[in-house]
Amino acid sequence: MDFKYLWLIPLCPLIGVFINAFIGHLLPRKVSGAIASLAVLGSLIVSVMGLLHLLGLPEDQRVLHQSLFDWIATGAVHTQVAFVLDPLSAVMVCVVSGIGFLIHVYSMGYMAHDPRYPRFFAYMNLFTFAMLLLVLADNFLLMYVGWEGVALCSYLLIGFWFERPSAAAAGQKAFIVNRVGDWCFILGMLFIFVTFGSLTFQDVFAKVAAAPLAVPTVTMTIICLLLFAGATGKSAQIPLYVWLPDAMEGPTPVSALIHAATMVTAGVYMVARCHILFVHAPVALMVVAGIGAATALFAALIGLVQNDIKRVLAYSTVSQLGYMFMACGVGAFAAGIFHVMTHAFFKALLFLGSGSVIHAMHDEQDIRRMGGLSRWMPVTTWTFWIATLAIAGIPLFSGFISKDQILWYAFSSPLGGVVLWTVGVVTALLTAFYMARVTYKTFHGQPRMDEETQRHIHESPASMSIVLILLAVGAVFAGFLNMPEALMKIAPIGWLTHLFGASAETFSDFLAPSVGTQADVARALEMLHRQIVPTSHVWEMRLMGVTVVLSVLGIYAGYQMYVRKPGSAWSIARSAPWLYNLLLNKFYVDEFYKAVVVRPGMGLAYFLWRGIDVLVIDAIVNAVATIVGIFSHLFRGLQTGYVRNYAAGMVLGAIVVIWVLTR
Amino acid sequence: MSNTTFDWIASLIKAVIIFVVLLQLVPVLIWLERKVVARMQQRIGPNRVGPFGLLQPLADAVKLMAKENIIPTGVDKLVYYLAPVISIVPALAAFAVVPFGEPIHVAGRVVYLQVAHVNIGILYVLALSSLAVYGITLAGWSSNNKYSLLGGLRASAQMISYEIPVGLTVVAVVLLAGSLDLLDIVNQQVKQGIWNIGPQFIGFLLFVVASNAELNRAPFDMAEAESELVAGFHTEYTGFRFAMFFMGEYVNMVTTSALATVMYLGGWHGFGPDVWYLNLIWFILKIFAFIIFYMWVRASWPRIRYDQLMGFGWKVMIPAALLNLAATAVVIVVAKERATLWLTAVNIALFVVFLAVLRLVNSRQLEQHRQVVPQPDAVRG
Amino acid sequence: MDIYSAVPFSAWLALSGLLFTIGAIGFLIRRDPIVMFMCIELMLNAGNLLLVASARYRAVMDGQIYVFFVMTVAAAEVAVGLAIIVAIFRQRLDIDVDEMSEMRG
Amino acid sequence: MTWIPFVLIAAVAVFFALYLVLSKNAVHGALSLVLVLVSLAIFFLLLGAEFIFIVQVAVYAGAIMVLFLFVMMLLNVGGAEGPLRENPSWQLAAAIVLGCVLLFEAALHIARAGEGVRHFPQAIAADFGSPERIGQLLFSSYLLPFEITSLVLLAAMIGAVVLALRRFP
Repeated sequence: MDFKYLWLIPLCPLIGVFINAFIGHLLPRKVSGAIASLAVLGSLIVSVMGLLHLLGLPEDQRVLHQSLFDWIATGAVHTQVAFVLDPLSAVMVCVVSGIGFLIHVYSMGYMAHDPRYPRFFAYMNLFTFAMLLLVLADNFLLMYVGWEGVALCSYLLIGFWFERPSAAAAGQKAFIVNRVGDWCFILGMLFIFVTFGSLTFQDVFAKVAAAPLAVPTVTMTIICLLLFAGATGKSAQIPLYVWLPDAMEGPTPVSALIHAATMVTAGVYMVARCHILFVHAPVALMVVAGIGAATALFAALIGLVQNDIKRVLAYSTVSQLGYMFMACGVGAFAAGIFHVMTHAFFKALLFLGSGSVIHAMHDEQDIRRMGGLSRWMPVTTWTFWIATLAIAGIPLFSGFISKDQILWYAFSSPLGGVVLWTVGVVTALLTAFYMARVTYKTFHGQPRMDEETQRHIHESPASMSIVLILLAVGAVFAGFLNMPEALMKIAPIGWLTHLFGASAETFSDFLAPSVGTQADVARALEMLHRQIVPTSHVWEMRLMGVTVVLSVLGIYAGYQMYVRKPGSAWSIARSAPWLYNLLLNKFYVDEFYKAVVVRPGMGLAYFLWRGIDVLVIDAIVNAVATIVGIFSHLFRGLQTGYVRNYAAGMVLGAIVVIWVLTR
Repeated sequence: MSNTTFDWIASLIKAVIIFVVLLQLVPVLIWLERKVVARMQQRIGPNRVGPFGLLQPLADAVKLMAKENIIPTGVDKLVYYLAPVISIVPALAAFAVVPFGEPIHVAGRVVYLQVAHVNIGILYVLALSSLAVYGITLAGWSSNNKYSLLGGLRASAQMISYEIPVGLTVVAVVLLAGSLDLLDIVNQQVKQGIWNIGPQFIGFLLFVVASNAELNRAPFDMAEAESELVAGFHTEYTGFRFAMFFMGEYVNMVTTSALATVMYLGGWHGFGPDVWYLNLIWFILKIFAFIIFYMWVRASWPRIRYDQLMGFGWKVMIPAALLNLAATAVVIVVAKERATLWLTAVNIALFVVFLAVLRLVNSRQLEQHRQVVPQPDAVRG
Repeated sequence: MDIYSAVPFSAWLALSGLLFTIGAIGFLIRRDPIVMFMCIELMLNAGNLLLVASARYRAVMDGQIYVFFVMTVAAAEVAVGLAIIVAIFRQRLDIDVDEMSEMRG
Repeated sequence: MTWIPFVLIAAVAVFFALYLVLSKNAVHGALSLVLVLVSLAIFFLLLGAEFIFIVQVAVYAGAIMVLFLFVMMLLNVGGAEGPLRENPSWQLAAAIVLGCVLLFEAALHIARAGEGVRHFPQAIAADFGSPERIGQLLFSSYLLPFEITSLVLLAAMIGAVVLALRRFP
């Protein structure tokens, strides 16, 4: 009855890495790409088998555990390389390997002319491997290996075209910013170890669940804040989001992989994984929710005015991740993970669609020089529209359902409130608007590119289009897995949902054993003497209505401003130039960081180099060398070159040793 | 009479018998060799002294005894005197553990038909045979003669090299028997129903070749190659000392043959009733078969070159013996009770393949040779 | 042979020590590297004797295993050492250790 | 009376050990070393180490010492020249003094060890020192050292081959 193949899930891509890294250059291009895709397909198949196996088990036994070998066993630390597959990680591995597989297939077309083709696929596989390791790990330490692994791979892939200085710089930026978060994560991990004496999820969570009040709330809050700080680095939240927009320097499939399947979801996953810790630290939860909401709004605002198609998408990712953290922050972990999943579909679709556009436009990324592409690229246009509608929250698209759940919990949860909800709704409006802007400017209106480019625009090859269509299907229908109860009362929706074999909140129920339910959160909060305010479904419907209206409004506004009256946006910007410039320059955050963090850091480094390193450390080393030199010059005389002198010395030594030993 | 005393006396008697018999065998073997080789070369051989020249060895012995003992100048006297003795002693001593019959019962006591029943007898033989080289090497060195020195040098290198395949083939036999006791090795062959020459056929061939080299006999008699080294290590020896080298060589031959008989030919077992005197006859017959085989080889093979000898030893014999050992071990582990059967089949199959390959290679070489031979007309023209 | 009751363990120890010392002195006073090598072999054998005697004395066979290893190492050492001597001889046609002091510091 | 064999063989061993050290002739030295080895081998047999006895004879006397002789003959050294020539007398003296101190220390230690540890136990297992027991120990407790030994031998083999193959100018 046991499912013994968990180890295959990370192993498949790892094998792909080795093949492509060591003999990839000997293989034909198609083969090396196919190997990489097949490797990920392999882990997808095993993941789905694992998921089905889980579904076949009774609800309270849905945990598969597999230890491979002892990894570190020293004194107090006893860590195994062990994998765990529970509903949470099952969903994550399926998303990672599924979306990852589609992106690999897409890449085979997209990267077809790149000279470093096998290397690219080796990196992609390594990326997938690290993410799967992170998700499957059964302890913090192994998770940290995957955590660092994705950081490394993001560095390698963002800087894949390292001939371009901007790409190399972006790779370094991603890596360094991530290091800040990782450092906090390590600290959190150490705190956990000191507090609970173990790094295994099972042990730690069991201890918390058994005696929630045994650990002081302050300690718990510190741990959770440190962990969350790690998550902000990985998942691009304020204040560490700055690397993600720059990460657009990498090839587009990489962006898709980072934004949809791997890397940025790691933070959300980690917070959901540690939900037991978080619900016992309400302050930390509030911080999570606050940061999430702030990031959502902040990034959406910046996204309004960006002109690079991928940059807009990048800020939308940051904003959507803010939603997810908001969900986690109000205790709705299942809703957060659900948004991870739906987001994976439509964000992958958006990126691959934009990649398709960029491919067709010969690496042109500025939407000001696009327009009217729908006449040449119907598939891309339609799929891109589907994704836009999904992310904007048009009813019954997957994004609508997951986002509305988040908003509903933000409003109704004991931790939430009107403020969070308002921020979320405003963000939804902004999202709808900027996505409409991008879509209209790219695919509709007058073509604004030059003649030469225009002649070469073409629909993408089949391998790319098919992937787009598959993702579009997911973007439309994924929502039915977790239809809110309120909507189930509307007959056609309920009927459709049942057609998909799901019922109300299927997904949340499935996840409940791993991430808990609202009731669990409420119970935990009660224990900490918090007031619980009861809520009702009537309000849920009303709020939903507000959101829908705002979303439609946003899209309509985009239509008006960019299709009907193309000049109006410019005039609005002119009317408040300071605001426009503020947004266009991303609130000057990069400049702020440069002044506050980078400059002093450089100064300190310069001091350490000139002051400490050269004057102190090098001097010590040189002094040691000189002293050794003097002594060796003295003792050189002992080396006479006569064997028998040495022998005599040995006998003398033996005499002394025997004398000492037998004294 | 206590048990210990009885054993001591029995051992003493057996030792004396063996000593006398072995030494008396030497003239017989000399005569036999001369006769056999002569017949093979279509000569008559010794025929003047006594009937069929039977007394020829005796006459030779008298001649050697009566000869003046010449001691060349500059020899290292001590070593020079000792070397012949050293060459004969290990050969005699090694025979001490060779069994030539089932233990018999005398006056209610068990008497082993070997001088000493040692339960690691085969190792003892190996150890002593490794000492045999001293006699030749030291004789070569002490003679103060460059040819002798070269002979001794060659002998030491050759015997160290060929010791290894001998040891490895012996180990394969030991694996089959599961014992180091020579008695056990014989009995195991009877028990498994087929003599070790079957399951260890390749090993047997290797042993025969390698022991021939150990014996310093043609075609491996590099230490006394008269066409290159006058008479090699014994150039400077005359008279009785020279005779001792001779005796050493022949006694060694008997010991090696006896060992081969014990290891591969089922020792004293044969057809007919299982009584000790018949067994003894079987044993002697087998030994003589071996000895005549060695003589046959000597008569029909030309001496090979020294580098060929060493190359053959290191590049063919040792790898082959190692493979034989490894294969034997694997088959024993895998096939367990059926190991003998499998080993026999594998050995015969391998041997057939080997012969086929040899034939192929030979015919190809002949072909090339034919093409190279110039036409008579062309030479004349 | 009932040698154990007559000869005490200390006699074996003394013999071993004596042989070792002879080997050590030999190594110190001879200049022919081959003889020096043989003196090393003598010292190793003295050690072996001690090991075997101790094994018998404690009725534990581990000492004999050590002897086995010592012999293996000795064989390896002789192979390499003699090869070095031959190599040196080929180059210098003389093997007096006191002439070989190029490694002087 | 049973100590007579011990004393005799020990005397042989010590005598030939001294002969090795003092003889002017390297080949004589080698021969005397062989005798020392053989007498030690007999000691091994007396001490219940029959396998070690065989190995001592076969490997030490039969292979290692033959190798020594081979090299001596190959290089044609060890003839008549006296190796003790030109030895500075202080070196000789120092060597002897060092040796004597070493011996004195050993003797002191043996003397101080006392009466309690002196005699051998009478009873030992019947298969003490047999090849079977050696094999069992080698391939169980001492498997790792055994494998490492094989590496040492391999390294020595390669080293010897390399040294022998090198062509000197």
